[in-house]
Amino acid sequence: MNIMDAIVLLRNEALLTLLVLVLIVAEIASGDHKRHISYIALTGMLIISITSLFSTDEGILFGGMFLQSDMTQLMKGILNIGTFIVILQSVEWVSKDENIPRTSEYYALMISTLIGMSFLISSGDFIMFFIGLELATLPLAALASFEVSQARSAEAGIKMIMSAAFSSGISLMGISMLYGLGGSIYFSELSFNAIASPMTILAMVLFFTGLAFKISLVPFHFWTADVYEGAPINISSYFSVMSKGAALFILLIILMKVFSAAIEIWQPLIYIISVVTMTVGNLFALRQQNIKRFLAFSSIAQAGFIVLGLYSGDSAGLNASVYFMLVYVFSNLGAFGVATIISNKTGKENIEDYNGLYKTNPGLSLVMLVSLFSLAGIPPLAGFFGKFFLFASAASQGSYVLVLIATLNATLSLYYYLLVVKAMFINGSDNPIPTIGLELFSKLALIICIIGMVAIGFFGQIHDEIQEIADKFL
Amino acid sequence: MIEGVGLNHFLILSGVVFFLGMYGFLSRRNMITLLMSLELMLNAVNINFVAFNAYLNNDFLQGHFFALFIIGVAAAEAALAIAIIVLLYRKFNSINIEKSNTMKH
Amino acid sequence: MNWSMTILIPLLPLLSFVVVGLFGPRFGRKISGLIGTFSIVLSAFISLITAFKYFLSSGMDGHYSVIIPFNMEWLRFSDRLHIDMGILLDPISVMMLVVITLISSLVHIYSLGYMKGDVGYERYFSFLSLFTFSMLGLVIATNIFQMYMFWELVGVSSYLLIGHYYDKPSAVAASKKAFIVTRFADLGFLLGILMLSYFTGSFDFQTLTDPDQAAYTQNSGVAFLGLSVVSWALILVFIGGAGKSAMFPLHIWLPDAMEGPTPVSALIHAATMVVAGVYLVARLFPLYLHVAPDALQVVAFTGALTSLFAALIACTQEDIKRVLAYSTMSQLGYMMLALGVSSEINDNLGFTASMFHLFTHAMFKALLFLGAGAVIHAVHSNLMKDMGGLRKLLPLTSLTFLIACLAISGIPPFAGFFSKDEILSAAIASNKWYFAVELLVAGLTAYYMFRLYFRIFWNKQATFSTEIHEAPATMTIPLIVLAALSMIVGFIPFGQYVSWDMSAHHGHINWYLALSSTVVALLGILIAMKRFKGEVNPDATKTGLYRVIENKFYIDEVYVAITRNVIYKRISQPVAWFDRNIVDGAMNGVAWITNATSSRIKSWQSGQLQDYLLAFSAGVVVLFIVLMYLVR
Amino acid sequence: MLNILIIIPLLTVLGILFTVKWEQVRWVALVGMSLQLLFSLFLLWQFLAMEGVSESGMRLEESHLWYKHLNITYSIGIDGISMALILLTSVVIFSGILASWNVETMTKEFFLLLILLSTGVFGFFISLDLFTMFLFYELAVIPMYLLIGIWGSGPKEYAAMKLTLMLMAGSALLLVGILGLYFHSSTDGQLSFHILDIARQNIDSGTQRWIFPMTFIGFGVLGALFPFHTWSPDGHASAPTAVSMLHAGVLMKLGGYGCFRVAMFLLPQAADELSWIFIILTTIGVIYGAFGAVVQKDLKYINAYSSVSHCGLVLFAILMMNKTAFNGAILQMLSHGLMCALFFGLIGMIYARTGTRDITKMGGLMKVMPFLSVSYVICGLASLGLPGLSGFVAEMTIFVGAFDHPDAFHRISTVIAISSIVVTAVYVLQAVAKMLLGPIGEEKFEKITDAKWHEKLSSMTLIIAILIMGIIPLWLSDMIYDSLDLMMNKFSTLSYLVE
Amino acid sequence: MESIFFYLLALVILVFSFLTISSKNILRTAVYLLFVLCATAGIYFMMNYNFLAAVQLTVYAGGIVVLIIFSILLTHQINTRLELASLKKRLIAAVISFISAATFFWALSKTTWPDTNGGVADTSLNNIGLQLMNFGPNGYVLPFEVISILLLASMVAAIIIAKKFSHD
Repeated sequence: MNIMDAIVLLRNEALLTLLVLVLIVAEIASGDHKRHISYIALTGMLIISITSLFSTDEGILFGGMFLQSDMTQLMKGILNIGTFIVILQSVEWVSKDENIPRTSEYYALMISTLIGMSFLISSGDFIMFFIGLELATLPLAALASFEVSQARSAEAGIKMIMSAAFSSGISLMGISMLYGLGGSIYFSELSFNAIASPMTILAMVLFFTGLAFKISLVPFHFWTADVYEGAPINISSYFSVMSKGAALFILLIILMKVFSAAIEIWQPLIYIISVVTMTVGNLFALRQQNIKRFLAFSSIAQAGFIVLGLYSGDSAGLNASVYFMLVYVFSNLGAFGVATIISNKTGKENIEDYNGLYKTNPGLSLVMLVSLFSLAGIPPLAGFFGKFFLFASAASQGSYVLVLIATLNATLSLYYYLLVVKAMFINGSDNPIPTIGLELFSKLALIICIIGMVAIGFFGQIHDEIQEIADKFL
Repeated sequence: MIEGVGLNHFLILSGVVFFLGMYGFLSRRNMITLLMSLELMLNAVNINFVAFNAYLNNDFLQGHFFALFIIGVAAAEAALAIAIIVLLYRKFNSINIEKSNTMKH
Repeated sequence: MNWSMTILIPLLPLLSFVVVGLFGPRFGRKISGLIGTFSIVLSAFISLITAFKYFLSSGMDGHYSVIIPFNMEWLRFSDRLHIDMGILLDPISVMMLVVITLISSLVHIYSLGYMKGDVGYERYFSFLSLFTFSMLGLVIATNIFQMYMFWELVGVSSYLLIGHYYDKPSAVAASKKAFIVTRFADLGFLLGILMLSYFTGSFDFQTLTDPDQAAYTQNSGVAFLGLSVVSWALILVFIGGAGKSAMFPLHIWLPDAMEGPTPVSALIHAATMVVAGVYLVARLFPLYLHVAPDALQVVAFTGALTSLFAALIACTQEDIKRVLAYSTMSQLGYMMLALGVSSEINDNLGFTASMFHLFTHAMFKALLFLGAGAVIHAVHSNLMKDMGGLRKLLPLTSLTFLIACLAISGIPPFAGFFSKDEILSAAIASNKWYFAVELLVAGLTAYYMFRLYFRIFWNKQATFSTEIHEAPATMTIPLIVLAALSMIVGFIPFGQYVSWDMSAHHGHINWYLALSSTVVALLGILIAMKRFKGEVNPDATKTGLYRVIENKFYIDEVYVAITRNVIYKRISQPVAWFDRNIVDGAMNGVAWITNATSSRIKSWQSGQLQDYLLAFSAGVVVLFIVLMYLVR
Repeated sequence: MLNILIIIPLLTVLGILFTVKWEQVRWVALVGMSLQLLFSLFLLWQFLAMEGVSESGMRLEESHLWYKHLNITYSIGIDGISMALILLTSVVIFSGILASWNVETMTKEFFLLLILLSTGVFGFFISLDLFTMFLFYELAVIPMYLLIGIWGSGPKEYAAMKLTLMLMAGSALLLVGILGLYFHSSTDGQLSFHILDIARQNIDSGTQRWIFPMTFIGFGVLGALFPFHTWSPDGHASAPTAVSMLHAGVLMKLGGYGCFRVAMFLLPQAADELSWIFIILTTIGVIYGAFGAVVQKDLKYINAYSSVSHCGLVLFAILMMNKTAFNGAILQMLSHGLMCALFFGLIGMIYARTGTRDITKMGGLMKVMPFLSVSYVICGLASLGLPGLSGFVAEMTIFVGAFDHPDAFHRISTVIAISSIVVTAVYVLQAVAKMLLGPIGEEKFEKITDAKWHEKLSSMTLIIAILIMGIIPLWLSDMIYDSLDLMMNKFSTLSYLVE
Repeated sequence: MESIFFYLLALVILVFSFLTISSKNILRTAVYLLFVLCATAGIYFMMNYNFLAAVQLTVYAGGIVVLIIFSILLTHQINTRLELASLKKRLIAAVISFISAATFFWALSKTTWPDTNGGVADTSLNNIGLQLMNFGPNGYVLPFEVISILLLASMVAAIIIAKKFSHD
């Protein structure tokens, strides 16, 4: 293979790695002007995001360890855009006095996880899968405990890394069994002579937990809320979208492509997990006081919806999941963006503190409103379309009971989203959050999110395009 | 491949070690011992990979390399975990895992 | 012949209603009153012309035909069922047109004086016009649904007029009661209509009253409780009529309705609206007669019972308008009875008699009410104990009142004599008991009317706070006109014009009956004169039975008990409670359970990392086991 | 052309967004909605002028492919039924704007949400595609939460939440039903969300049997189907005037219309088999709502329960499954929409003056505010079915239609439903008597002034509509009646159904 | 002969594993873990995976365990006797671990492993080195590179966490 072609196929990973290196160098070069590092990170991510919009050739590199196609490129693109937004939202926080000395580390770590995700998505064998997963996880634990002055940040870090380590241990056990049963670490060479044998099922379940942990599917989700609460809020938002998204994408690829023959095993698995996840996530979310915990549980419930797309196991389901993820990036980052700004400016993170927010900060409240409604799946926001396609893909398998449970859960989720809306718009407060002047980047991030949420649904072409990619992919 | 020793013997060994490690991880209080339990689990997995490689897929060294990379990752993991444990120790003055439960419900 | 003029008869009052209703306050009192009066007088004029034309020209050959000068589709239900709006002229409707417009004009004129100084003057006239319009629409209805519509409109205008003094709680309560009771009865009417139309596929009177059509012959078998479906339908329709015509036990609203202004009582609750029930039965009479004679039995029995019952109560009441109200009920009972006993045996004399009595009764009862109005206008009280010896102060009123009393008592040659005589002869031909009852009622009628008369105009002179003087001309002229009418209308050969088969019949007076009824009436008058001409102590004669009757047999109390205790306390309140606590409770319960579950499982998120991982491990095992179970 | 129905409100929303002064906001809203009303009238004129019905039964059809893969289209079109409801909506929103002339807190947001809501309603009525229909349905429901929550009164948060959640739970069922329909819309070839496409397909009865309850209950929740009506009393009681008007007047019609267009039209066989369950429920609802209203003291509760009763009648009529009853159902929607809007509008105006909605605390208001009182009485009379007003036309059509079923079950339920009109009279007159008549309740009431111009205009618009419908119903009834052929054709395939 | 040696090592691994999770002295725990790791390396040697065994010894035994011991010192745990968790917790952990293990072994007992052995892979250092640098099939240059990023990131991460900042 031509080296240039290889680089083009690897462009995302290569550029990201380059960006990390530039950031580290910049750390040395910047001296006192640390804020410039933020601009570098921003520019870099913007460029990478734009490059990821272009379609790519199908390609297999490194003897099958790296697979690239339009689908993986699309997934990476979604993650890139999400990361770009997160970085936009982070600038303000990173520029705080206590964080600014570690600016480049912050971005370097974040982008290195993105590299991990990128390799994870493109992985063609279990080794790359494992290393990608770890690379996508481990630096995040450090980022979770980034606020070294905060005890709960450290606690978040330890919970994150311990859970992650445990889960990767369990998952590795499963992988080792799959290796034994399938005879290869390459996805393309795996072959099972008895798919429904107990060991295959056990191995699959064990393997599945590693990703379920990342996606925060019940009952592997418990770390989520604590870590989201303790971690710096930008990291929480990164967790809730990127980390989740990457794991979801690779799960989609593996289940639908690699284990497509084993659908009889994982279809019921997805059924159970999806129902349990959305129900438990919702039940927990409706009593949360802290906005980060609240969004954590909400994202767990959302994860329950997302895996509905897996259920059908066909390209429509893949499309639905990816499409929803795209929408979810904007919706969740919109909500987190508002929470970030408020937390950064006032340090307030409780839903109670949001009382009367609309009076003082109408703009922020509206963004929050739109984001929450999009998450809840209210038309004409993009979240509605996303959910609809997920439900439709599940219904295409005739599992209307599953869809019914999901739609009822969507109603339940509306309840707690409305609680926040109520706090902002209806409740009065003696001590409301003062009017906040928005910084350019934060504002920009919110605007991107709003545009995403409002516009995506109206353009059916996006969905159709993804469908074509998905058809080609499977 | 060892003469006279079946694949299942390896698997039983690794299984026992894995679940002992799991028990340790779930029941001990000191974070460092937790970490050690984790190493037990990873070690057990390594044994698995090696055994499968040797007994079933001896054409290539896939299991062998997998184990190698697991060791590498385990090292990184351990290093990071220890850094966080040290940080935590500074905050809580304890490395009892049960003490770090300020965030719940 | 061109009958298109008739469309103006209902339209003029409608116009007056709209104009006065919308612009009344702008126009001022005087003009509003005049517009209302003028339009109805004009309408009366057209009605009279129509009547002359109809009876004199159309019925030359002794048979009257049905004329429909105007009919237009108003609402289509299905391909066969549709409501039309139209005008149907036949003897009874033309007769009714005359009665209504005539009485209404007189009442309008009377009201010009009576209501002078009232706050709601314009409102009053607009509603009066509305009522007249509705009543006219009712009688000229070409189909039963049109009749039902105007029936309802009549009910609502009655409601509005009874509640004219709306700041008086008793008036408000009375209007409400009137509406609801008649509404309840209308439910029967509506169901009856639906049943009839279901079988016949039409609302049209002409189709409906054709007893030979297949629908009736097919459904004449016993369906429910020994009666055929059509009988039931007709009984239901009759319930509607009974409600409007204040038949026992749906009569309770009528006495209370006297809370309205007296001219309203005269027009609506004596002369026109209350006879709508009778008119309804008369309208469907061929059907009753041929298809459901058993329903006709019900009509007769109800009529007889009501006439007796009301007459008894009328003897005990102290409020003059209430006496008149019960008297109206009693007379309506007469009419119903007459319809009920009408049969082939005596050439359906009952039908003619009923209509005749309706006609004469309208005259003298309106007169009575208007007279009573004049008295009340002078005395500012409704109660007999505040009156007495008024014959000198109100000579004209006294005289006209006397004429009316004589008319209603059936003393020849006043109008009531003739019609009542026909009813009695119809009754005796059918059932002796009915005759006996009616004879008794005739006596009672004479008794209570003269009790009224003597206590108002004779008796001892009461003391009055203000000066008593005769009413203004606008009020006395109608009195005089009506008195004159009460004297002469009896001589109209009614049978020639109005009969069940629309052909002319020659009635003749049964002199034995006439004699007996006159004697009974005179007897009643004598007793009344003896007891009430001089001073009376009203408390002296009250025995137990008297009290029961005075309290109207406690029917009102029974109703109150039913509505308050059963409908309100046993149905509505439990329903409301059920809704709040069970249905709503269930919905809130779902929310509560969700919340409770949420707080129950809150402890899962214990903050202990190892607990999380325990759940993690347990989850793996459980998932594996479940999958093993599901996959294999 | 139908797009204009959506474009006008959206432009109005934009206009409001860029308006600065709150006094101007309401004018922008009023102008927008006046245009909408005029356009609806123009549309009506066009509609009536159009000769003959196209093959599909719809007119002014338009269709744009939206999501190719799922074959989701943006398809719009109207028949007589939607035309009637569009008229209703534009009348009600017009008078709703006028009725909320005095909203001073967050005026901009109020009108914005209100008009957004109406956009959803218009969109719903013209949609021929289940997906867009559902989209507009939710769009119409959600602004309700904020409208009640922010501008409401009493336990508004609770009421708003209950209302939203119950309606959304309904739409959860509905969504499943819609997906079920979609995946059975074709046995081979392209699946479709288009109503007319689905209607061409004979879905097997086993499938119909589970989709029918889903869609019927889903829409029925909004149509106040017993026992899922409990959002209605609290919701209406707490909502601000214009919202109550719009909600009771228009939004509840979405439920009835949906039941009609989706549940009955697309699933005739199941409708026939399962209608007995829902007939029982709706019959209970009709009589139950009426009795529930009798004991209420709060005006809004009275009308909320009365809505349960009247809307129950709509669903009841729909379930009777013959042309007359269908016609009656649509007429009842219109009638109830108009008078309920008027009721709530008047209640709002009265409440603004008296400061109470408890009828036992009022009295004699007829003296101090004759205009409002007379309007209230007219509305009450319309509600109890007085001829010449809209209620009569609708109710009678329903009763005549319902009576067309000869079997005892339908008969008995019809008789029970009919008897509700007596109870209606009771509570209407009771309220009128206690509130408007009698001596003046409190001294402070004597200083009350009568309606302002905007209130008068608001009420008069509705009263005139009620009168037009009550006095000359034939054109309306015929317009609806002729559009029912499409529906009846679908039913005629069921040989055992009576026409 | 080899099998006896294997069982011996296996016994060592099992015993010291058990001691690792049950010992109350943290330093001893670390030492027991070291034994386990070394014994595992012994097994690798026996299987002719010499490079892996060496890495096991250097990275695992030499690196990680030392790191752990350092951390014990850093957190002043050297003399503390480890307190046991509550009986309930240990019991639940034991039950769940036991059930997990039981399921695992049950599944294991039901399994026949597919034998795809063809030849014998070359485990010489030379070959391993070649494979590690190879980017064809069964070449591991990509994971090798990526793990370097991982290690770099971990290093950066560990530094920013553990480093004391001036204002801390």
